[in-house]
Amino acid sequence: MPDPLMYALDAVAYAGIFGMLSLSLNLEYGYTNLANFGKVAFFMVGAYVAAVMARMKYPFAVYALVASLVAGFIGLLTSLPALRLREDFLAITMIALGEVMKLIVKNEEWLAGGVWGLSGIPPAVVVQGLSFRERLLVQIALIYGCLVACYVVCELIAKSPYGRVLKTIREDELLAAAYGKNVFRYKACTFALGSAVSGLAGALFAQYIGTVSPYMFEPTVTFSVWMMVILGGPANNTGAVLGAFLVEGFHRSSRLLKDYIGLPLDPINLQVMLTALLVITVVFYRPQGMLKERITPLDRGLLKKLKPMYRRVKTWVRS
Amino acid sequence: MVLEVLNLVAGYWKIPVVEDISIRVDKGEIVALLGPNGSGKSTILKSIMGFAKVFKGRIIYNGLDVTGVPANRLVRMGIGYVPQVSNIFGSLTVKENLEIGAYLRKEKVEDDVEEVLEFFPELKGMLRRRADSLSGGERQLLALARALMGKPRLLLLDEPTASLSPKTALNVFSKIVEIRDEGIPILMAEQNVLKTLEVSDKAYILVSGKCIASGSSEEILKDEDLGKLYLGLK
Amino acid sequence: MGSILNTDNLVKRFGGLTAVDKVTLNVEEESIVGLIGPNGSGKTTLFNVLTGVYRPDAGKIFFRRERIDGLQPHQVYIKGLVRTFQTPKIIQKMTVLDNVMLAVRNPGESLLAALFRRRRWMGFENRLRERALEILRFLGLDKHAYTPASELSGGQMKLLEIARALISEPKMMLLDEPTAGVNPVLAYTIFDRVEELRKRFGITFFIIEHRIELLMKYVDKVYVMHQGKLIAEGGPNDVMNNPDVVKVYLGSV
Amino acid sequence: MALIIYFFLFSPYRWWMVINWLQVLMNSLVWGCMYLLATVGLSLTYGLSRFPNFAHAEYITFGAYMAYMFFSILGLDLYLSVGLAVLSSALLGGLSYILLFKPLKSRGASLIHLMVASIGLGLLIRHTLMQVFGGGILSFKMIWSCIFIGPVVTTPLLLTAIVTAFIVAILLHILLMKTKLGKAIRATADNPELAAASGIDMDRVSLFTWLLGAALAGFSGVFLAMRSSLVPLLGWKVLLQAFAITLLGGIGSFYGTLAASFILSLSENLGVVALTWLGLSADYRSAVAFIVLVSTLIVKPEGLISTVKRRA
Repeated sequence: MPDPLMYALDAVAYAGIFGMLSLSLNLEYGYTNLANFGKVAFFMVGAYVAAVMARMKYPFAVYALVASLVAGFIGLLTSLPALRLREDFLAITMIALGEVMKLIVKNEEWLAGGVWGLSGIPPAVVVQGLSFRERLLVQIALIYGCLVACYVVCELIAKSPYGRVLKTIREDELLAAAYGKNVFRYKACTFALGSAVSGLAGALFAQYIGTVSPYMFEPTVTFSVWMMVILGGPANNTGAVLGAFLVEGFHRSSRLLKDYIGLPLDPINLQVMLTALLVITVVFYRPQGMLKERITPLDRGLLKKLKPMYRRVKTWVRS
Repeated sequence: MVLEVLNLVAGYWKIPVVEDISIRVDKGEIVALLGPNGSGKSTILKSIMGFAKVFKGRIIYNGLDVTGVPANRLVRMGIGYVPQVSNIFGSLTVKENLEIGAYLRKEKVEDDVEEVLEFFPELKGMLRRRADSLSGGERQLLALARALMGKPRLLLLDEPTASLSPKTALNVFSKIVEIRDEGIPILMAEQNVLKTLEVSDKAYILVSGKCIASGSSEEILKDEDLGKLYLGLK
Repeated sequence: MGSILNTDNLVKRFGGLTAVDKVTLNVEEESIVGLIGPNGSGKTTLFNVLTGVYRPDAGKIFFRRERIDGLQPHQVYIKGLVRTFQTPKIIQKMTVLDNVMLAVRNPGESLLAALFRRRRWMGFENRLRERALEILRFLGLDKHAYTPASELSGGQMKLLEIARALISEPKMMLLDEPTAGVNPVLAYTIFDRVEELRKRFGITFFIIEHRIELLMKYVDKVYVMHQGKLIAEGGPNDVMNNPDVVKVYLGSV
Repeated sequence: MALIIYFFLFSPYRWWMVINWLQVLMNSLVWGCMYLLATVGLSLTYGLSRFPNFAHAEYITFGAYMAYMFFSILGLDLYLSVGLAVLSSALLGGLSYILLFKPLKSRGASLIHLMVASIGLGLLIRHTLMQVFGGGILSFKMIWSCIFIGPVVTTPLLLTAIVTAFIVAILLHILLMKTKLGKAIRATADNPELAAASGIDMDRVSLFTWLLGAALAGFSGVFLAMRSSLVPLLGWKVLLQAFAITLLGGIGSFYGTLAASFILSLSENLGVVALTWLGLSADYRSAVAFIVLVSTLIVKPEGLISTVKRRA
């Protein structure tokens, strides 16, 4: 019987990491309608870059930055051929990329440890004389610091003219182009940013787990992230994070179900089957997700200041 | 009476394009829908076929209310339809296009193909060609032929002479008259007003989604300010 | 007053079909010019070529004496040539106000500015919002400024399109059937607004319109297009009494 | 250039002489046939229903597991087992169309939602199979004797696969080109609205295509599993190749798929030769498919044979 508190804290840490992936996918899919079905590839790139660099004793800040940059660059490079085409082509390219990237880490033993992966990755923050639980709390603080930063970045983007352009592209590319937006550049930029955030999440993941291996980066990871965004509510950052918590909670509880109720099912199978069923149900009955996209002017705070002004102008015009 | 459209309001998505239109097609008639573009001619035909949204009104075919019946069942009931654009299967051969026209009939269609080819001798030499290699006029004939293969009891034609050269257009018109003479009533949207009025029995003139004049073609043709009437200037 | 937009033997082909066939036209500054012609005569294709959606196969386009053929749509927009669409392109999931404001190039549209230099574009955004509200008021949409655009009626969506084109302070606007699907009263309102805009701001208009009866009351000049070619040009009365034009519309016997 | 040719032809290390080129050709032929069976259904349903069905990989796996169940567990006759397996695959494809994709389409689901749902369906099928049959490696306890044709080694299974694929290709050709149903499939993929206006019942045509596509996928799964072994990722492992072939051949085009299957398998096998020469792992063979995929998107996104209508 494992320590239940540790189990809960572990779940919280996982939810934080996946929250970042979910936010990045929300940026790509929710706001820009880019079907990135290769999320796991960028997550993996981030994790492996971090693993290799952390073992060379680089500090966290450096390898996290490099991991995001590398992931962002790969994202940009591979998405370019498909970005001008329909969304299904991007989806296929990205799913294929996930497989090819995994192939590379499996086969390049000198770089990525091959099928065995890399282990002995030191945690980012090492404080002497802490208990196991306290160390976990430090990890959670780090992860949630990054999550909050990502959330703020995504919210700032969503509530800026940049976010408005993304939404315009999502709804109608021709319209965006006719009003002076360089659609291709926006898409590529968003894709690179989303990939970079995934890379950062990967770096956090690698130092949290302490080991990486190709088997951690199956396509089911991508699917879970999609599940989070679709369940939480596309184009709603709060929804994306909420989705991450819900899906992680769902995964954990399906595992607990196995442990405590003793269902004659393999926990992973049960988990994936239930997740798949849930996603199909959501797509069927509530495609807008739990939290709907909010249709409000860009900046609520700004709006409050503006309304009296608008009223003043109105009375002035009438007089 | 073959087809009756009663107080139709139809359009796309949220926007009604035609308002309160009533049309009647009797046996052995060519009925023309005339009007400048944007007047809603195509929309009427599409709403009969179920490709446009009917907000109000009823469509009655042979005494049956067929409002909202899907297109493939309307075809089964004997309505043939030739849309204005993409009215052929470009990646299929000419012969296959014709065979698809007779899709609903169980028996061998070889004889019908021969028969239709007698009617459209222009298509004779090109049965094995891919349909998207045909010229504009040939495509239009093929589209007509495809619709005829279904042995329709009512034919809906959407601007069959659009973007054809005058000579080809004349050819198409003469085919349309021949089809009528075979006993198939036709409801057609057209932009070639004078020629259409010449061949049609009855006409409705639409401007901006409303019917501003209707009557027998002869009467309308007699109107001295036909041009102004047609463009809604009168 | 000189010419603002002119083309020289513009050609656009799709496979074997010549959709725009040696079109040479000239639009004077601060005028309202109509473009009419039967369905499939290539009017919308011409607009698409003018605004960079399609690359012309031959010919030149000059906008304010500058070559603009071969530019991308967003580059054409920057030059001050703005268009509207036949079916209104409205972003359903935005407020009416944002639908208007998206038209303006905004310093906050770069990623870095969105994240780090918010002060700089917020002031711009506020000024822009006021201007948007002013324009919405001018078009009678101010009551709906903060509602989702999906709640508008078809006619209001048309007005919203014009509002969006207006806020970008274009030198010239291409309107593709501004009154399609609009009731007659609103259609007149739209054209009254166009007239007023021309007077107040000196905007040039090039308008595709099917309601010829409406168009003729407002335009200075009309081009008639048929099978990709321009077959007539001139004042409204000249054109409507031109036998070729009548023939195009009524067909030949 | 001349130097390279000189080196290639006359250098003392004539490495290329060591390679059994006929064997490479034979392997390409075998794999081309496998890919053809696996892919043609994907391409047809993609063209007709206008979205890529990621669950197609699982139809392949499902067919293989069903054959295993009928043959190795229930002990039925080999041919009967294969037949039943193909039928159950078809059933699975038909059910997924009726229960999932058709209602989703009629609700106006977006392309991305359809793709997500198909991935979900795929995972559901795969993990259900893993639950029932376990996640380990299974094999059809069959021993194939080697046949030597000149310098080429092969097995009766592979020869059967080749013959089967050719028969299937001919039957498909007859179906699509000569029968009414096949013409209706092509017409519907070409122009759905006009097809409806010709009286074609789109639901029935689509259902048939889904049944057929899944059946062929299941068939290919049986061969793939018998050739080596049966694992839950059997189908997923060829999905990348299947998509590369679909896009290269042109979505929905039968002849395009036919050609692309052999082009891809040939380039893969040549790729393996090149990889061994470069000293890289032969595992990278599926990277060849990725390269083919990406270069198709760059050079000719509509594929070899475009069924998508050109304008006017």
